[in-house]
Amino acid sequence: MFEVKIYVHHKASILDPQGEAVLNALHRLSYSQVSSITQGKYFEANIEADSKEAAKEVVESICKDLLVNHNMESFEYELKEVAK
Amino acid sequence: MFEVKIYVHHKASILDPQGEAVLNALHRLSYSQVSSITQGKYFEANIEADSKEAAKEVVESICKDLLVNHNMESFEYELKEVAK
Amino acid sequence: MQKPKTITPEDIKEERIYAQWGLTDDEYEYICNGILHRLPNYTETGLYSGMWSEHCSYKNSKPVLRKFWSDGSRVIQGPGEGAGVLDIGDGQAVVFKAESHNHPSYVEPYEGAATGVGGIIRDIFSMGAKPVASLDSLRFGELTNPKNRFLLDKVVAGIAGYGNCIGVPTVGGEISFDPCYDGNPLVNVMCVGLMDQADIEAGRASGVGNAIIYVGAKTGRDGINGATFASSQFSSEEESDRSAVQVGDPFMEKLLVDACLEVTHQHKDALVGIQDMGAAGLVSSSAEMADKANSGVDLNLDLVPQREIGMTPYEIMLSESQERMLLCVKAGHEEEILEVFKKHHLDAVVIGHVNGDNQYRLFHNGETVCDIPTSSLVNDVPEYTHEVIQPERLKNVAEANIPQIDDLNAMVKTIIAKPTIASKESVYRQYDCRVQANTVVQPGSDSGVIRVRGTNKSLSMTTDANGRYIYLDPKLGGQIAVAEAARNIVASGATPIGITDCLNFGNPDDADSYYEMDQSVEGISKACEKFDTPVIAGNVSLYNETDNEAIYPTPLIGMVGLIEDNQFITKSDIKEPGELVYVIGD
Amino acid sequence: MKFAVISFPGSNCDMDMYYAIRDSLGEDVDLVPSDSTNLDGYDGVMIPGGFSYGDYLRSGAVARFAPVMESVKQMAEDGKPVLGVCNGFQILTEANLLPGSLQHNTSMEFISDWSKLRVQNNDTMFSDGYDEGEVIDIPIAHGEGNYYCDDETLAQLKANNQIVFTYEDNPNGSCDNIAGVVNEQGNVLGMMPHPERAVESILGGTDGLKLFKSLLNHVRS
Ligand SMILES: Nc1ncnc2c1ncn2[C@@H]1O[C@H](COP(=O)(O)OP(=O)(O)O)[C@@H](O)[C@H]1O
Repeated sequence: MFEVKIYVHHKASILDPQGEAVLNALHRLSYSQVSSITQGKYFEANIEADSKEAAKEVVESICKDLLVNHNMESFEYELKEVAK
Repeated sequence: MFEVKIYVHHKASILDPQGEAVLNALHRLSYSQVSSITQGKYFEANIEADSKEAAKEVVESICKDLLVNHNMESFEYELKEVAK
Repeated sequence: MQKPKTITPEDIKEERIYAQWGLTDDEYEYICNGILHRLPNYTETGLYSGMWSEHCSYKNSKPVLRKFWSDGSRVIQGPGEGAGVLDIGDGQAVVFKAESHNHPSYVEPYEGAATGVGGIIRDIFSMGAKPVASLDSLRFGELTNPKNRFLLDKVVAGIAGYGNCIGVPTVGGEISFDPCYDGNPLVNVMCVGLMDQADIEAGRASGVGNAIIYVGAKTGRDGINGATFASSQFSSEEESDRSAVQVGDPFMEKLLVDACLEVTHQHKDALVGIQDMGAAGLVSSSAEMADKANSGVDLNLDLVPQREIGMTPYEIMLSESQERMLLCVKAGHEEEILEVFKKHHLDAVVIGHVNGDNQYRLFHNGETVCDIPTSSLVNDVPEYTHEVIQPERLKNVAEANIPQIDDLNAMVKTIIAKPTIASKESVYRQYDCRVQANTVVQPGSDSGVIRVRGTNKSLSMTTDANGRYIYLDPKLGGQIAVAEAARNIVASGATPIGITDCLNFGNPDDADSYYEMDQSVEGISKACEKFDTPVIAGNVSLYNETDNEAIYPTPLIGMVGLIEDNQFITKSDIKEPGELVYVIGD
Repeated sequence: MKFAVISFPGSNCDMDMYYAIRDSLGEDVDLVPSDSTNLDGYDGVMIPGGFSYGDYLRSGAVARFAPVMESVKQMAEDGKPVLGVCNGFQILTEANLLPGSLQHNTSMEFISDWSKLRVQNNDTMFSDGYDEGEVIDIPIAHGEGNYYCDDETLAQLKANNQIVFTYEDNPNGSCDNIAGVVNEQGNVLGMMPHPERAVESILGGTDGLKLFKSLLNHVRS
C-alpha cells in the first residue's frame, strides 16, 4: 500500500480571497511578521497499487479528475510505500 | 525570512465530512484503489523573524490562535530559511 | 504576449496586431484616419479593441435592441444605465436587470457563475438600490454526460456560494437541459433592487476638477481580454485557455454594497456618479461615465491599486478583477467619501479627475500612454446591420408533431422523470431564499415573492425562456416567452409591470442566428406592449456556439410584477384534499 | 428592555434579527458594530447569522477576535442572555463560549429549507415558552451546521440537560441530531436554525417568536 500527501495551492496570479482574509485577520491580531499567506488544500490518502509507478498514476489522475481545479490551482505530492 | 508550509488535518477519530465526500466521489469515478482519504488545509506563509526559533514561535502561535480548530484538527509544519 | 514597449504603432499596423484583438481592418483604418489622424499606440489600440467588442458596444445587436418597447407610465429609467427602474408607488422604485455569464461558466463553472451573481448585484446597488432578490436561468446539455453534471453542480454551487454569502436571497429561477447546450451552457442571473426614487444614482462623471475615485478589490491580471473573449466563438480545442478566470470575493462585495449605499444615501451632495467595473473594467466604466456627461477624464494609473507587479497600462485598464467600483466625487469632498470606505474596511483611492477638454487621457510612469477623444471609445463604434433572411428550415416547418401515446401511465412517468420537468428542489435547496426576511413565496412556485417591508406591497418575479419554441418560430416563440412569464407573475397574485431580457444567441454573422435574434426581439417587444410590461434593461450574449454549432436561440425574460395588497398573494400548492381543480384558457 | 445585535463585517442576517426584535417583539434594539468595546446597558446580546469576514477559513474563526467579543464574554459571565444563531452559533463555539464545533454538512452542500425541531429542554430562559417535546418549524440555511463534539462532551451535555433543540429529520449530520445547545449556566444559547425568520405569518410561520418572548419574560422578571 502507498501513502500519499497531496498539497494543492493557488496559482500565483489568481485572486486568493481566502489567503487575503487570513492575512488581514493575522495582521489585526498583530502578527505583522507574517508577510504573506495562501490557503490551499491538503489531502492524505491510502492507495492500493502494485508498484510505485502505478500508485503515481492513480495520484495524478485523481488530482486531474477531482482534487485539483486546474484553472486556479496547482499541486505537488509525496508518495511512499507503507506496510499494509 | 522564513518560509513555512503548514498542514492542517482532521483528527483521526473524528468523522471528516469533506474526506468522506471526496472518497465517495472517487469511488463513483471507479477509483477503488483509493481506500481512504482525508481533506485538510494547506498554508504557505512567509514570516519575518531573526531566528528559526522566533519563526517557530510565530508559526505555532498563529496555528493555535487562528489557523487550526483544536477540537477537530491537528497540524504539522515545515519551516525553512529563505533569502529575502 | 510580447512586452508592450517593443510594440510600436507601426508594428501594430504592419503586423495587423489589432486583428488578434478583434478589430477589423476597416475599424482600425477608421480609428487611424477617421478619429485620431495618427496611428494608435499599443494601449490605445487595446482600449478600442475592448470597448468596440460586441460585449461592450453591442455593435451587432443595437439595431435589433432599438425595436424593444420601453415606454409605459412606470418607467423611470429605461435601457442605458446599469439597470432599469420602475415606479411602484409611494415614492419607491424597483430596479432590475439580468446578465449572462455563459463563457466564463463553461471555463470555470464555480467562479464563472459566482462572479456573474457578483456582477449583476453591482449593477443594482450602483443605481442606489438595495439588492433584495436574485434569480437564475440555466441551460445545460443532457445530464447523461458527466461533464454536464459537473457543470450543473459547480454552477449551482457558485450561485449559492456568492448569493448566500453576500446575503441576497435567490428566490426563483429555471433550468432545462438539451443537447444543444452541450458545449455551451447558459448561465443567466437577474437581480432585483428596491429604493426610494429620491436616491437614484447614475453612472456619470462631470464637472471639471471633480475626483475619480477607485474603490474595492485590487486590480490583477484576471479576465484580461474577458470582454473580447466573451464575444468570440469557442473552439473545443481552446478549452484549456484559462486566461479569463476571475475569482469572486462575496465578502468584499458585501462591504461594497454597505459602503456604496451609505455614500449614495447619506452623501448625495458629494457624489456625482457611480458605476461598477464590469466588462472591460476600468476603461469601460470611466469612459462611459465621462461620455454620458460629455466630458473627459485624466487618470493616473500609478495610483490604481494593483495586486500584481509590472502590470502594463493595457492590463490595468482591461482587467476584469471583480468587486471594484468607480465614483465621481465633487472636488473638496474626497476625504468625506474616502472616510466612509475606510470605515467599511475598503481601499479607496483618488486616481484622477474630470478634465475640461473631453479627452480620455491616461498617465503611467510619468508618460502619457493614451490621449484620445472620450466619445470615440463609446460612440464612434461602427454599427453593423445584417440582412434579415428567413432560415431554410423555417420555410417548411413540419406539421405539428403529435406524439403517439400508447400507454399514458408510462408516458407520464417518462415525462416527470426528465430532468427538465422533474423537481428542481435539489438545486434551489442550496440557495438561501429567506435571508433579509422578506420572502413570502420561496422557489418552487411560479414566481418568487418578496414583500416590501414597511408597506402592504410585494414584488413578484420570474425568469422564463424557451429556446425550442423560438427555434421553431422565433417571433411567436418570443411572444410565448413573455406570455409564460406574465402567467407566472399573475399566478402569484401580481400585475406584471416590466421585464429585463438577456439575449443568448449564436454568431450574428450567421444569417440564421441573426434572423432568430431579430424576429424573437420583435415578438418579445410586441408581447410586452400587449402586457404593458416595458423592456427596461437587458444584456446580449452572442457567439454562443461551439465548433460552429449554435445553441437554440434562447432569450431570457426576467419579469417583475407588483402586488398592491399582500392579501392577494397566491401560492401554487394545493392546500387541502377535496379542493376543486379548474382549467382556464385553451 | 434593550437588546444588542452585533454586526460583523460581512454579517447579513443582522438586520433580520434587528427587525424581529424591534417589529415582532416590539422591544428596543441597537445594531452594534463588532469593533465596539462596550455593551453596557444592554439586557441581552444577539450574534446573528450569515457570514462574518467571508468565513473563508472556518465559519466564525475570524469573528471571534472582533473587539466586541470581549464584552460578549463579559455578558456571558455576568449571566446575561447571549443568543447565537447560525453563524452566531459558529462564532460562540470558536470563542469557546459553547462546547463543540460545526463542521461541513455531510452532503457538502449548503442547505436552505424549513426544518422541524423538537424542544428537548423547555427549562431555559430561551425555551420556557415552548412545551417540552413540542415540535416547531424553523428555517435553516447553512453549509457548516454539522454539530460535532467528543463523546465526553456529549455525555456532559446530556447530563446537564444542555441540548435545547434537536432536528426531527437530521439534515446535516449533526451528532445526536443536535440543533441547539446552551452553556452550563444556561444563559448562552447557540442554534443553527433561524428563529428570527419565523416571527411573522406572512413569512411562513411564527414558531420562532416564542423563543424571543421567553427571553423577554426572563429579562423582565
Ligand atoms: N437586450 C437588451 N435589452 C434591453 N436593453 C439592453 C439589452 N442589452 C443591453 N441593454 C441595455 O444597454 C445598457 C448597457 O448594457 P451592458 O453593457 O450589459 O451593461 P453594463 O455596462 O452594466 O454591463 C444597459 O443599460 C442595458 O439595459
